[in-house]
Amino acid sequence: MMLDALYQEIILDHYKHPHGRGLRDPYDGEAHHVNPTCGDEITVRVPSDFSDISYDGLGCSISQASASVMHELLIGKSAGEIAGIHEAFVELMQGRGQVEPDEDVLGDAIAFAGVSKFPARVKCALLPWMAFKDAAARAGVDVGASPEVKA
Amino acid sequence: MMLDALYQEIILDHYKHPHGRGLRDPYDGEAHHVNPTCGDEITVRVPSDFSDISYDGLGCSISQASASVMHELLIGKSAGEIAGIHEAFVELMQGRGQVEPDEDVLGDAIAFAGVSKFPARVKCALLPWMAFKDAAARAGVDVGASPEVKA
Amino acid sequence: MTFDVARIRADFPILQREINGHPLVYLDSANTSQKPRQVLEAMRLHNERHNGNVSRSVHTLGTEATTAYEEARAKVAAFINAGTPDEIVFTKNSTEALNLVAHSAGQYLALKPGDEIVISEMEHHSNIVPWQLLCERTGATLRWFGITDDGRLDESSLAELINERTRLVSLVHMSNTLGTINDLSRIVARSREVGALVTLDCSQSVPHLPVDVRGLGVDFIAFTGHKMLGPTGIGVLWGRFELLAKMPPFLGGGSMIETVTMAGTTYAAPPARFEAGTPPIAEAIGLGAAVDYLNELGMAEVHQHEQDITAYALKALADVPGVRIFGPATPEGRGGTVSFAVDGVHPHDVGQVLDALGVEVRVGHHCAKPTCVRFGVPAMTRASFYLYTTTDEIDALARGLDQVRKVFG
Amino acid sequence: MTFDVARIRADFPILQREINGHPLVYLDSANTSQKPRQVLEAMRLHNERHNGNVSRSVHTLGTEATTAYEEARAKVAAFINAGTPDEIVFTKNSTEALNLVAHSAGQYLALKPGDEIVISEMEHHSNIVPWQLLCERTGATLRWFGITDDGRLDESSLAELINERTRLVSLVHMSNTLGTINDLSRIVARSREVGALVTLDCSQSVPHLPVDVRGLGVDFIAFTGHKMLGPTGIGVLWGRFELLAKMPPFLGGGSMIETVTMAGTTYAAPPARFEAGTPPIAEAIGLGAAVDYLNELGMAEVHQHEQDITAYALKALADVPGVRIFGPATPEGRGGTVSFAVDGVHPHDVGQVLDALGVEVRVGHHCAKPTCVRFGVPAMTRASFYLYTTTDEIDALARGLDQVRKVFG
Ligand SMILES: Cc1ncc(COP(=O)(O)O)c(C=O)c1O
Ligand SMILES: Cc1ncc(COP(=O)(O)O)c(C=O)c1O
Repeated sequence: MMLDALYQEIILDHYKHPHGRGLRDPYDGEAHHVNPTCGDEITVRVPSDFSDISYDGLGCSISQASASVMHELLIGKSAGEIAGIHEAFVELMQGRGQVEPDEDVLGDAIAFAGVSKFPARVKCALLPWMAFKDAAARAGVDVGASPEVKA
Repeated sequence: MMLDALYQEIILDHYKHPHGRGLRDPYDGEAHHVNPTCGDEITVRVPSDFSDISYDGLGCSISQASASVMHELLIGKSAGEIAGIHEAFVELMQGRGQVEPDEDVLGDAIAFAGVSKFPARVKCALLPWMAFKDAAARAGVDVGASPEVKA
Repeated sequence: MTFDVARIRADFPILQREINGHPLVYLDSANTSQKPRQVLEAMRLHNERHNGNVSRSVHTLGTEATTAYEEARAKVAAFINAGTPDEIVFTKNSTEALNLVAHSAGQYLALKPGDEIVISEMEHHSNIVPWQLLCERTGATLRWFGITDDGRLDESSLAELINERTRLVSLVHMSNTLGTINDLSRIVARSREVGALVTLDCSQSVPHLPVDVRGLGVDFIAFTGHKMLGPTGIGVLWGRFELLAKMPPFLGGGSMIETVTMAGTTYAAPPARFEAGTPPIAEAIGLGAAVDYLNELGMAEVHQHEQDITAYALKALADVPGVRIFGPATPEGRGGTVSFAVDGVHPHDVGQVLDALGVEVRVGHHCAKPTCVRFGVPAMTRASFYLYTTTDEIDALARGLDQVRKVFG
Repeated sequence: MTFDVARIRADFPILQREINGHPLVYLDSANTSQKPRQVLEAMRLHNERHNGNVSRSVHTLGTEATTAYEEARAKVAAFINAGTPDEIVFTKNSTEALNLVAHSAGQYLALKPGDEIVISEMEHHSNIVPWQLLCERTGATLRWFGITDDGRLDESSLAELINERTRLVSLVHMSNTLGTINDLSRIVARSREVGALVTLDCSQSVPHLPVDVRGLGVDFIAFTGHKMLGPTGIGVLWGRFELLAKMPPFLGGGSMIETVTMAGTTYAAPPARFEAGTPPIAEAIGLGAAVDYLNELGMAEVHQHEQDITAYALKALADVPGVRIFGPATPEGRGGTVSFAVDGVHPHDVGQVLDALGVEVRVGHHCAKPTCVRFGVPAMTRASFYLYTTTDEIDALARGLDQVRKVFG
């Protein structure tokens, strides 16, 4: 069944048991993003050293799991490392199933490779990552150029 | 040639040698009408006893000939007679070639029967008649209900 | 005549399609309907044989196109029992029609601070945002009816909400999320009492039930071609002629003028006044063909078929564990649009699993965020029906929902 | 590749038609163009296989429709060398695009009495009336360039006409009556100097010549699908992204929002911000196919073909006694649109006789009354050409004009 490509076990696990969920103090930057087509929302908070990445929101399995995976993957990393991972994830999502993900860089996030074949769901997966980038910028840390995300 | 139905000899005659053209005094009502699609214009003046019907304007052979025929046909008639002729002419024009004109009522205007087969030209033929009706109304004389004329 | 759904379905080429290896089960007609070959054929014929610009040419092609375009207007007028075809303004969609009223009627009424406009929480964004923008432009105040727990307009404060300050009331005839068909007689009567103009958003009603504008007693209605078997790119504003005749234009340009000089312009009578530029000609002709198709079946029959399907669907969904329906739970006073939640599963995920089974439903806020907020959810899953919907398709939906619960169990 | 008109004509079903017993000679492409089967086929395929609403659904049909719609946007963007597809706003026609600029840019600039807007006497009503209405709303003053005797923009008072008070300049790129192609470099430079925004009405240029928005150095351009082999019901506004991003919305409704509450709304980024409601989906896809068709031939080649035809036509018309041409008398700096007068015969009558011979030309004021007034006539007869026009058709026109003189001799 083609759904399996989308709803990988790892994704469903993160969805049912999200890591690091909830908004916490202290933080230096916060961003609230909305997916205008479906109404999903997320708020992400980060201190400038990324010693925590906290978030809360309403959304589908893909956006919620993506936030959980992102939390795990980016927490405590340097801005430079984060920029690399962020870029790799965005590239994977925009690859329409043609990009081979690198597990060393993306960890659990490679499970999202299948999402890139569902144009309508790419935005779901990217929602937390875009909010994170904005939150980081507001905390005064640049984690790379903003890619173009088409609605 | 199908053009013959439209450009009857009578029509071309009235076009080349218009009767009663020019704006004259005295008059009690005046109306200026425009055909918004082609830009044709006509001004009609009448005294309340219809002892004169004077007009001037810019327009194609059909609208100019129609004004000339109208002048001849309606001048000096009573409001009641005019209402009947006016109604017969409008009916003929809107008949899409299906209405048999009555020469006793319409005189030279029966030559316009062919015009009714050309929807784009019906407005041309009616332009002076509509302006006349307005001018008459402004002179205080009702010559019948205003028919619906579609653009 | 019995309503022969199989014969109807044969007219819709897309219904032969497979989606992800399953026969297409199209349950998203409230979003956009499918189009019968009669409509596509009418447009093809126009484009291949009669294409010309309208109202501008004396040549044969232009005359043919103009005649066909005006015939479409007359068909649409008759379909909603308008007084004359001149009451029909072609727009690009419902949204433009509603914006046209907000601009032109708003200007005609010379709205100012202290004036009030009344809408409801049940509206589509297209019947909210134009009024918010109008209030911003004029300083008027926006007020609204709430929704009762069972998804009906809450008229409890009618007398206060519609008062001497109310200038305009704009309400949805049938909700695109809850399926509610609003009985607007009391609100219209009260609006008349205070002298307010009334607009109805009939985007969901005109496609599905007999609508008689003279019977409704309102001033304007808006609807849209693509939801009623017609093409995209065409919508309709109906307005009372005396009112249209008094309103200033909205868009300016070709074909809406009487005469133009650099110093100033005078405007044509309605409907031309409100149709600036080359209109959606082939699209109007397609809409005319859609109206013919609906007339052939009979709108009362179409509505009855959808009532039957809705009754069947409400039962089928009630039988799926964990499904909660938003809006009226019985077919009375509602149309064939059913929104629901599946416990613990986000609508996006519901829609995705159903799509994998060929079942096309809409998920999200359905351009009706305030309605979602009213029911405490960010999004809903919605199945919506039309004249081609079968009980088998409802069964496929129910089976699909079992699968949803399996994947996210 | 040589420009193979016979092969091209085979793509246009309507060109097989007869009119009043004569082969159709369609010389009214500036009014609306004919459509090749490739365009009609793309739309048919969409409607029969992929129809769904855009940007709203996760289901397969909705995703396919959205992808096709956005691909069309990307094609249009590339066609005019836009920076990104997000600079392309789909409207219903040129007229809506120009009204959009008048409303949204007008509001963004917060126009007030003392501010000036500059247009020209050569404009189509669609590039006059929106600015007149904007001036009425804001108290700004409308000013305009005149036309020289040989039909070119009169730039003699450029420095005075465009001054520190000028906020907006909107000019036609190619005149729909005179055929003049305006070289706008001096006017654009002067507008930049004084900080005015520049809009070009490219309704007649984008269909007929290579247009590069970055090369033009302007802020907005408008054009329309039905004049460039595409369907009715679709137009385009191109705008510089930074500018679009700062402008308030025009129409309000579904799909142009970020979030909506009853108390207030925030708006999506461009282009969505300016596309309220269900857009003309199939029509955008048809326009994309039209762009493919034009690209296949090459716009430089299309333009060259029309230059050749125009040169031929100018000569042929000069040979008909009593014919007077309005606008440039040679093909330099003009496109394939030729307006003329026949001595002593009203354009309506010219057009009627030509139509009897199957020759379809437009007569009237061509939605450019001020241009007609400038040349002292209430109406003109216009022959306009496109990639499918042949020299035989020009000969048929010339023969037709002889017949006109016979009937009205
Ligand atoms: C120069 C020009 N501008 C604007 C328009 C308006 O285009 P549309 O009627 O498609 O809005 C036209 C054609 O009608 C035109 O020729
Ligand atoms: C109730 C209602 N109003 C307005 C609209 C807007 O229609 P359109 O998008 O065709 O403008 C819709 C559908 O999208 C609707 O369901």
